[in-house]
Formats: sequence, C-alpha cells, structure tokens
Amino acid sequence: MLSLWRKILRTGRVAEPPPPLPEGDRPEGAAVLGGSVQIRHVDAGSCNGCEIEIGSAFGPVHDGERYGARLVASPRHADALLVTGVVTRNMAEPLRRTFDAVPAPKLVVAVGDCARNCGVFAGAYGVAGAVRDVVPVDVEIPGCPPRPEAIVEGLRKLTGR
Amino acid sequence: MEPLYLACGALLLTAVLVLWRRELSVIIRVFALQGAALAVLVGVLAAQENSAELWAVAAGVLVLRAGVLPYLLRRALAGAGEAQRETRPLVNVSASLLAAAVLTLLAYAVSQPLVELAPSAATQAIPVGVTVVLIGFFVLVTRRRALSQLVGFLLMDNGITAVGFLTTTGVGLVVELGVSLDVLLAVLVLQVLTTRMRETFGGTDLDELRELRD
Amino acid sequence: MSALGVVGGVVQPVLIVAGSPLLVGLMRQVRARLEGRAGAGAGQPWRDLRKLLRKERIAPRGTSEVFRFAPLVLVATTLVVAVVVPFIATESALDPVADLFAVVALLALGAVALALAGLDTGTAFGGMGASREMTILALVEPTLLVAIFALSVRVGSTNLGAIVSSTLHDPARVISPASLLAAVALIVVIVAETGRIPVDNPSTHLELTMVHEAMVLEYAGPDLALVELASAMRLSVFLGLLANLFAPWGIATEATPLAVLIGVLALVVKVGVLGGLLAAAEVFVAKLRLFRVPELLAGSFLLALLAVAASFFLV
Amino acid sequence: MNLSATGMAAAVAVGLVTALLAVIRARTAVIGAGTALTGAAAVFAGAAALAGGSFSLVLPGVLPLSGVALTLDPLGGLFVAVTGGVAVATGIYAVSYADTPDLRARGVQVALPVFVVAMVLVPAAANVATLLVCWELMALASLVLVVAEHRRGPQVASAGRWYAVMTHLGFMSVLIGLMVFVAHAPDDSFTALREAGRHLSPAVAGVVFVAALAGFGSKAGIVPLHAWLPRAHPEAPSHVSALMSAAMVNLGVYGLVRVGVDLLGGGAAWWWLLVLALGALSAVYGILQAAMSSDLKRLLGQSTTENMGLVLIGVGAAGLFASFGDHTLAALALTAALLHVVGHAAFKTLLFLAAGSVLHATGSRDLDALGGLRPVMPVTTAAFGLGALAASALPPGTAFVSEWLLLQALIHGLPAGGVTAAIAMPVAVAAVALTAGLAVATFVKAFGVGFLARPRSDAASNAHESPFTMLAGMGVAAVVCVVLALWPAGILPAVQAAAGGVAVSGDVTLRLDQATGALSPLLLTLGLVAAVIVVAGVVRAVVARRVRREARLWDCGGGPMSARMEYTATSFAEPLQRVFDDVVQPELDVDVSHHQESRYLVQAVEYRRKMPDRIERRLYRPVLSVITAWGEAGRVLAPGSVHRYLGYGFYAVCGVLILLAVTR
Repeated sequence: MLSLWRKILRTGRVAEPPPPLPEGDRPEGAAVLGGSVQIRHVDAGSCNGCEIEIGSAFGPVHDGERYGARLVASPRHADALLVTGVVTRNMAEPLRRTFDAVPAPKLVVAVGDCARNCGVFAGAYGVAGAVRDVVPVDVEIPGCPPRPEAIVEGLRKLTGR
Repeated sequence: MEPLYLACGALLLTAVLVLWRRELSVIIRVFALQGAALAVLVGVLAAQENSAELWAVAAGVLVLRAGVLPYLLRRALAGAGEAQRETRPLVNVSASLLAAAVLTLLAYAVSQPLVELAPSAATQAIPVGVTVVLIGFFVLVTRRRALSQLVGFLLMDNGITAVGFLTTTGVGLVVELGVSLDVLLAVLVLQVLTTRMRETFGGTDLDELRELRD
Repeated sequence: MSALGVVGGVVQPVLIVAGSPLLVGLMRQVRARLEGRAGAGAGQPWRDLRKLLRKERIAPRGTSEVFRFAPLVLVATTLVVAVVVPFIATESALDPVADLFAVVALLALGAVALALAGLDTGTAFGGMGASREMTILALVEPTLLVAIFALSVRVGSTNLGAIVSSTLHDPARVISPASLLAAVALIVVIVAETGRIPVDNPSTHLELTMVHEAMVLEYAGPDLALVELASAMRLSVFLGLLANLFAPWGIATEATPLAVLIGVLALVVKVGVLGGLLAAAEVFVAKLRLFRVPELLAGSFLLALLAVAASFFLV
Repeated sequence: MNLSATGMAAAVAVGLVTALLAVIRARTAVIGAGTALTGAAAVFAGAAALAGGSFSLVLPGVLPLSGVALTLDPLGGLFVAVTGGVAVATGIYAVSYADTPDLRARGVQVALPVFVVAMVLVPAAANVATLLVCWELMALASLVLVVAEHRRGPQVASAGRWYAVMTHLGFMSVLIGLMVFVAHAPDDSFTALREAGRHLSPAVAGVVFVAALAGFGSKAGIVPLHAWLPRAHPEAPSHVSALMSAAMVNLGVYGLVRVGVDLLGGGAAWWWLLVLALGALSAVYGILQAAMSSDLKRLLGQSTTENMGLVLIGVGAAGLFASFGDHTLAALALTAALLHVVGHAAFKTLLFLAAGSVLHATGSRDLDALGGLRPVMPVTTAAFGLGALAASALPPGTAFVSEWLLLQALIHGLPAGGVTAAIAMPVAVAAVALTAGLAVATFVKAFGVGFLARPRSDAASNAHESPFTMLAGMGVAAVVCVVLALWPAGILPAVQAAAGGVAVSGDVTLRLDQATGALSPLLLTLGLVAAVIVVAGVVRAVVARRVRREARLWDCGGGPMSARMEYTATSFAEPLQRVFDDVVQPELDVDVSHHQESRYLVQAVEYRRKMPDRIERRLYRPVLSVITAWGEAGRVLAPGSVHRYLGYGFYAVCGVLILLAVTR
C-alpha cells in the first residue's frame, strides 16, 4: 500500500497536454450532446488491432475521458457507437440491433480502415460490407490501426471539447 | 478515562483484524500494532498511578511486543518461503468473525463479577482483555499455519497481560519480566520447531502432523 | 415544525440534488489524478445528466409500470431522506420521519424498486443484478441496525435530530470506543450500500462483475438520468449522514442566515473531504469476489456488535 | 346482554347454522357468505370487547366436569376480532374459489364454518375444559380442510399426517401443562388459576410454562416444532391456508400470552429468555428457508414461521422487561408483538389469497414456472405487490410499523436489565435486522420472479384474472393492510388495551411514552408520494422528447431471448444459498452429459438443488426412527388374536384395581 502510494507520488501526471481542438465540421447532432458522449464499442469483425488502440486512447497518456467521452456497458446508455473492423455476415444483424437499441440522437464512429472500406478484407467471402453499408456513419477515423491521437481527435469532434 | 478506553478499543480491533485478514505479513503487522496498544494501555495506567516502575514496564512491553516478537515472526515468515497466506482456516472467515461476536458477549457475561469486585474505570475494561484471550484461543484452535497459531498464542498472552494490569494495576516489574521471558522463550522454541518441521516435512500445515501419530 | 426545520427542509434537497453530481465528479477527478490522468472535470456528471435528459425515452418490450416507476421511486425516497435528515440544521422539517430506522428503510425501499425493475425486464443481467443487490442488502441490514443501535443507546433515541444534538453538546463522546467502532462498521456498510469498490465497481463494463449496473442496463435517456442522479444522491446522503453522526460541528442550531450559510459550507466541506478520501482509498483496493463480500460484512457486523457492547460496558 | 356477548352469540349461531345448511345442501355461495358473516359478527364482538364491553357466561350443563365458561376480555377480544377479519376476507373469497369438485364435498363445506367458530371460541374460553375442547375442534376441522384436496396426490395425505400428529402432540403438551396447573388450583376456571398462579412454586410454574410453550409454540409454527407448517399450508386449499396462516397460528401466541403473562403472572426471566431465543431462531430460520424456497405457497408458510418468531421476540422481550420490573417497556414490547399479529394476519391473508388466485389461474405454485402475470392478472399482481410490500418491513408497509416499535422496545431495553439485557438485546436486534433484510430479498423474489418479467411456462402465459368474489376477498384484506400501514394509531388503542398498558400515544404520529421516539407512517407516505409527484413533474417539464419508443430488449444483439434465459427463483436465491451454505446445507447435484463424439462438447447440464430442512433432519429423523423401532417391537404384542386383545383389556383393569388396592 505504501509502495503504491510512493509510486503514485513518483509518477505524477502522465497525461500529455491536450492538443488544440481539431478543425473541421462537427457531425450533425453532436451539438445537442453538450460535451458528454457515452460510447458503446462494437467489434463487428476486427483483428483487435483497433481495440488495442482504443484501449490506449482511454489510457492515462491520451486520456480520452478528459474530453467528456466515456465507454459504457450498454447501448441504452450510449450516444455513439464505436465500430471497429469489417462487418462480417454474422455481425451485420447484431450491429443493426445495437444501433436500434441506442436512444436518439445517436452517432456512429467507424474506426480503422476496415470499418471505412473493408481494408485488406475487401471482397472476402465472410464480409457483409463496410460499416457504412449497414448503419449510417457520422465520423470516420482512418488508419490501420489508427493512432490513439487520431481516435481521440475523432472523439473530440463529437464532444466538441 | 478516554485514552484508556481507546487503547482497549485498539486492542480489540487488532484482535479482530488478526481473525479477519488472511495474509500472514499483515497479521504480523497487526500484532505489532496490538503490542503498541498494550504499551499505551500500560502507559496510561502508569500516568495515572504516577509510578516509575509501570513506566518501565510500558517501555518493556513496547520493545518486546511491538518490536522483538514481530521481528522474530517476520523472520520466521521470510524463512518460510511457502504460502504466505492463511488460505483455508478450519472455520471460514465469516463464521469465525461471527464466532468472535459470540465470544465477545461471552467474555462480557463472565467477567462481570470480576468488574463488580472493584468497580473502577480500569476494571470496566477487563472484558476487553478477556475477549482478546478468547479470540487468541480461537485463532490457536482454528488456523492451519503454524505461524498464525503462534500469533494466536501471543494474542492470548497479550490478553492475559492486559487483564492483569487492569485488575491490579500492579503486576510488578518482576512478574512482567518473568512473563515476557517466558513468552520470548516459547516463541524461540516454536520457531526452532517450525523450522525443523519445515525441513523435515516441507510444510507447516499442522493437519499433516496427524500422520505422525500413525 | 420550526423555522429552522423548514429552512433545512428547503435548502437540503436543493443542495443535495445540485451537489451530488458534483461530488461524483470530484471523486472521479481524484481518482483520475491518482492514476496519472487529467480527468474530465468535476462538472462532467452534470453534463452527462443534461444530455441524458435531452435524449429519447425507451420502453423495452414486455416491461410493465414497475420498470417505468422505479427510477421515480428511487429518486423520491432519496429526496425524502434529503429533506428530513438534519444535514445543515439540527431540526428536521418532518421530525417524525427523521428516525434512523425510517431513513434506512426508505433507502432500502429505493433499492428494492430498482431490483424489481431489474427483474421486470426479464433479462438475465437484470435478474442477476437484482439477486446480488438483494443478497448484499439482506446481509448489510444487521450491521446497519446494530450500528444504529450502538449510536442510539447513548442518546436513548433513534431520532436523528436528537443524536446530532447530543453529539454537538458532548463532543468527547465522539472519540469513545463505541463511537469509533460504530463509525468503522458504518463506513463498510456505506461502501456496500452505495456500490463502491471493493463491493461493487461503479465503472465496470463486464456484466458478470456487475451488481448495481446490471440492474440498470435497460434504462436509457431521462430514466437513466434519474437512476444516475439517485445513485449520486444516495452516496452524498450516506456520506452526509456519516459526517453528521460523528462530526456534526458547523451545523446550524438557529435560523439566522449566517448560521445556515455556515451549515451549508460545513456540510459541503465534510462530504467533499469524505468523498475524496473514499475515492483515494478506492485506488488502493481491488474489487472483492462476490462471495468474499459476506466476509467483509461479517467483520463489520462484529465491529458494530462490539460497539454496542462497548457502549454498555465501557461507560 | 351487552354488545360483545351479542356479537359472540351471533357469530356462533351464524356459523353453526351455516354448517347445518352445508349438511343439508352444500352450496359454496351460501357457505362462503355464512363464513364471512360469522367473521363479521366476530369482528363486532372483538371490537366491543376491546372497547371495554367484556362479558362472562357460564353454562355448567353443556360439558361434563366444569361446563362451558366463556368470557371476552380485551386480550381475547383482539384475537377474536383478528380471526373474524380473516374469516370475512376468506369467506368472500371462498364463494368462487371453493367451487371445485373437491372443495364442494359436504364434509369440507361443513368444516369451514366450524373451523371459524372454533377459532373464535378459543380466545373466549374462560376455563381449561372449554379451551381444550375448542382447541381440539379447531384442530379437527382444520385437518379435514387440509386434506380436502387429497385426490391431487400423495403429498396432500402426507401433509395431513404430519399435521395430525404434530397438532395432537402439541395438544398433549398443552393438556399436560394445564392439568398440572389445575391440580394446584381449586377448579379449572381461569379466575381460579390466576389466583393460584401467584402462589405456585417456581418449579411447578416452570413445568407448566414449558409445557404450554411447547404446545402453543407448535401451533404457532415455532422452530423446532415447525415441521408441519411448510407441509400443511401449501397443500391446503388457499383460503384455508389463509385462515390457518393468518388466524390459527395466532392462537398459539394467544395461548402463550394467556398462560404465561396472565395466568402465571409473569414468572422468571429464563422463561422469557427462552421465548426470545426461540423467537429469534424461528424468525431467522423461517425466513432463510423462505428465501431459498421456489414454491410460492410454501414460501408464504415459511414466512409465517418467521413472523411468529418476530412476535415471540416481542412477547419474550415483554416478559423479560416485566421480570425486571419495567412495565412501560413491557407494554411497549407486547404492543409491538400484538400489532405485528394484527398486521401479519392482514398481509398474510392477502398474500395467500393472491397466491390462491395464481394457483386458480395457472394451476402452478412453482415460481420457476410462473412470471409475466402482470398483463393478464393486473388486480392479483397489485394485491400480491401490496402484500409483499407489507410483509417486507419497508415503509409504507404494514410490518414496518410493528417492527419499528419492536426495535424501539429492544433498544430502550438495553439499560433496563443489566448484563442479561445487554447481551440479549443486541443479539435480538441483529436477528430482527437479518430477518428484515432476508424478508426483503424473499418478497422481491416472490413478486419479481412470480409476477413480473415474462412467462416461463404456457400455464403462466395463458393465465386469466380471477372472478369478482375472489378479487373482493383480496380487496378486503388489502384495504385493512393499507389502513394498518398508514394509520396504525387508529388500531393502537385497541392493541394497547389488549396488551394491558399504554406505551405509545399520538394521533397521526406514534410517540413512545417515557422514551423518546416518534414515527409518523402517514407523513412518511405523504412525503414519499409528494416527492414522486415532484420528481415526475420536473422530469416531464425538463425532458425534450416525451414519447417513449418501444424497443426490443437489449439482447447483446444476438437475437431474441427466450424465457429460459430469465433468472428464476432458484437462480435468484443462489447467492444467498451460497452465503448460508453452512446453515441450510443444500443438496446439490450437477449432471453434465457430453456428446458421444467428443468429451469436450457438452450436450446438457442438469442442475438440481434440494433444500431439506436441516433441523427436521437432525431432530425428527432420529425420533421417528426410534418410534418406528418401538412400533416394530410392539408388533409382537399384536398377533391378530381377538382373545388376546380382550385379554389385554382384562389384565389392564385388574392391574389398575390391584394398584388401587395396594396404594390405598
């Protein structure tokens, strides 16, 4: 316990200073959220590369939570879906159902190249399409996988902070 | 009389914590705290009586029970190298906590005549000492690891000492010295014993000693 | 019903409703800083609530009125407690309700409403949360009542106003063994009742480790806002109770603006400090397995019983 | 002839006429109405007695020895009124509920009014002979009713056997105790006994008390004499279960208070410590069993044991305080106990009637197969919900008030009695608290699993609401529950008259006399309602979108969830069962069967949990086996020869005569 305390004191703050607010238009419907975005993450068929980066975007260094974004456990609590990976045939219907479960106003963020345009999996037999083909997408974050900074930047477009 | 009662409260709380926690290192630390509480108790009595002898006893208690004994125990633990936890006591922890509740009430019931013998602020706290004795005995009976049983034994001793000081306020330096030496000796003997046991059988789970009978 | 009581009855609920999300924000902030993060700021829970109120309401298929009314009952029970308990003034607006048993039972009623809502959804998670919540509630009750017993024995009453006034007049009692043991027991109970670590993790995402969260998985929008507000209010109410039972100093004893102001400030400071300490302590402990929780509660029960014994024998 | 006597006479007359009508031609409507009228007359008689109009009546010729003697004092009046109230609700309910082939049978129809009349007469008995005769009549009538549906299966007959044996052992115990008592008094009237009770030696008084405690306690379903209760109550028809659980068990408490407090005049502290300990044990054990139970009516029966345990905690505390000489506190504790008797009668009637309604509609009492009754049986659901709230000691429920009073008595009792009280009171408070907590879990389970969520079987989804008279019967009980919960001050004077001392006063707010403490259930409820309205109003004003969108349940996107994925009563109780593993010692059985092709693929998992009554297993099994062994040994004496049997009689007569000749 004491050692933990000493470690806390020694480490101090590891969060990097926030970069300037990204330029560019905010998606429609993000303004009404007023700086608070609860996020439900959906893995529609990802290789888990994006998941690791999302984890690190909410880690101490990038600290996505300081901008008002928070991961939650149920789509009922969520304002935005964070979808990773190509949408596989098995996940197309669950993704639609998850989207349906979110109370309006709701937003969808497609994370990674696979989610945007199927990436390297384009044309594979198990793929139903990109996220855009299944549910309407408001923000896209490119990269394979996207850097945590890019994810944080995408989320800040939603929170506006 | 608040400081005295606070010391008694600390005595009680530490006894309960010994029962509650599983990690042997924590148990030893708690035991050291209890030694300190006992020393405070004696110190308070010394301040009341204004007796230099008692002050000396308090200092002795502090050194022995908060310093030497925990040190010996910790050394035994470090030498153990085996599981550092009381994983599965004979009576599970929730049940032993409830048993401690019953023991407390029992202690209060039985020590009431003792209190009424000479009602004073100090004797009011006798039940606390008796409770510590009973809890110590309970630990001795229900724990598997030799080390935690040792702590149970020392708990009993702490309780007896507390009762002694609370009843007469004058156990006297010599008696306390004798008792302390006894305890020290007992701990050393047990330590040697456990070390031997470990070397011979590779563990100090006392249940396995049953096999020795056959 | 005295003037002071009325003032308390009006100011307290406003203060609790407005302040409890800030308390949660503060606690998250403390936690974030200790983890080396920057944190979202103390105002974030209020932003969350504002947004939730703007969102759509959802009626999951197959749920009944129980599901719809549970958040209302949950908030209402806490609100009544916030009105009657002497937080900033020693007198209560509704003195015959300001009884410790009544307050505890009211808070339990809120938990029951939520558990029924969890069962009403008919999902596995709802039932699981309800079952666990009720188990913990049933085990907490003995500790809670025996601790109350210990506190009320010295006063001879379970009326909160009487207990607070008595402590105010006789401050030495606070550091008696009975009072300290009861305080420790109550802290454990409060941790269990408000669903904090190590009993429950309010920010968990894993359904299988959830207690409170599992019951509210179906709530959305304004209903969720009520549930979140209520759990924040319950936390502040419990911390406020703890503060005023053991350290009531600063509480208003007369109905002058200055006294009331001091009372408000004292409450804010006490609850803030307690919340900060709680959040800091949470960083150091891990969540217990559900079946280790009874151990924790048995321990706190023992402490409460010792408190009663001490209050009788060590007078 | 004063009002209470008129009421009693009317109750007995109506009841007997109804029974006669049943003998001539059994019509459920007539019998139900007659029973309800009997009950109404009894309520009237009891209320008159509580208001001070007691009466005495001696009919020397009716029974041999000392004749029938009736009197109605406030204590008896309270129990007569409670019994009458239960009879009103159940009588109305029975009009349609008892309209089944099994229950239309003549014997069953006759037994119902006779049962009620016997229960009304027990608290009015003024001598031992009358008490015992009425007691036995009550036992026999209820036995007929318990086995009414014996065609349903062997478990009914088994329940009847248990009930018959235990109730008669209890009767024997009462008989022995009272006979010892009467032997020390000039005659068997209560007046004489009261006089004699003052001069009884402690040993004799102790024997009388313990025998009475065992006998009356078994009727009240007190652990360890509770074994019949969870068997007989679920197997009996529901209106009979209500009568037994809400009215008959109370008479056990009545008997204990009458003998212990009134006739023996208090007594030693250890008596009441024993009562307190048995009460605490019953309360905790009863509710623990109920918390594990997944049979709706069995759960309610076990909760009766719990509530009688709470009542006995109050009675025991009252006796204890009286033995310390603190009569105000004793009155407070007894008031709490009697108020709990009244409240329990109200909510247990309601709960059993609602459970009967469910049984009527679905044919099942298994909580694991129920659920989803809210849309199809809204009134029954509301009734059970109200009853569950009342039973779980939460405000604004019925039991909350009495448990609050009980806790106040226990808390203020700490300084009253030295070390004994200092040890007994915290333990009692802890027992009451654990009971209250487990009761909340139990009734959340019963209501949430049984009525809310989605139906778990076809029977539950095809349920229908009950006919009007059944709903009306529940309505009567529900109104009484609400009144008791919101305005206990209204009935408090009556309860205090029965308890024989005033400890609580107040009109809306209950104030403890000579001890600080006040509670206003009405204000609390009003505050709660006001708060709900305020919150609802604010939310309505603030929210942007008022319309609720209907959406499918959140199923993790994986497709619709079936009813088999719901939590059942068994799974709900699982954590509690694990916590109390050492106490209840369940028998678990998990069977995993694998696919033939691979040991790694599981085909089916079967989980069975049996919750045998541990006390029963430890206590009754040995006794039963000893009795069986004796029976086996006794067979030698009964080879079947008639001459031999006649010979036994002859030897016995001669033996007695010789004994007389020798001892003379």
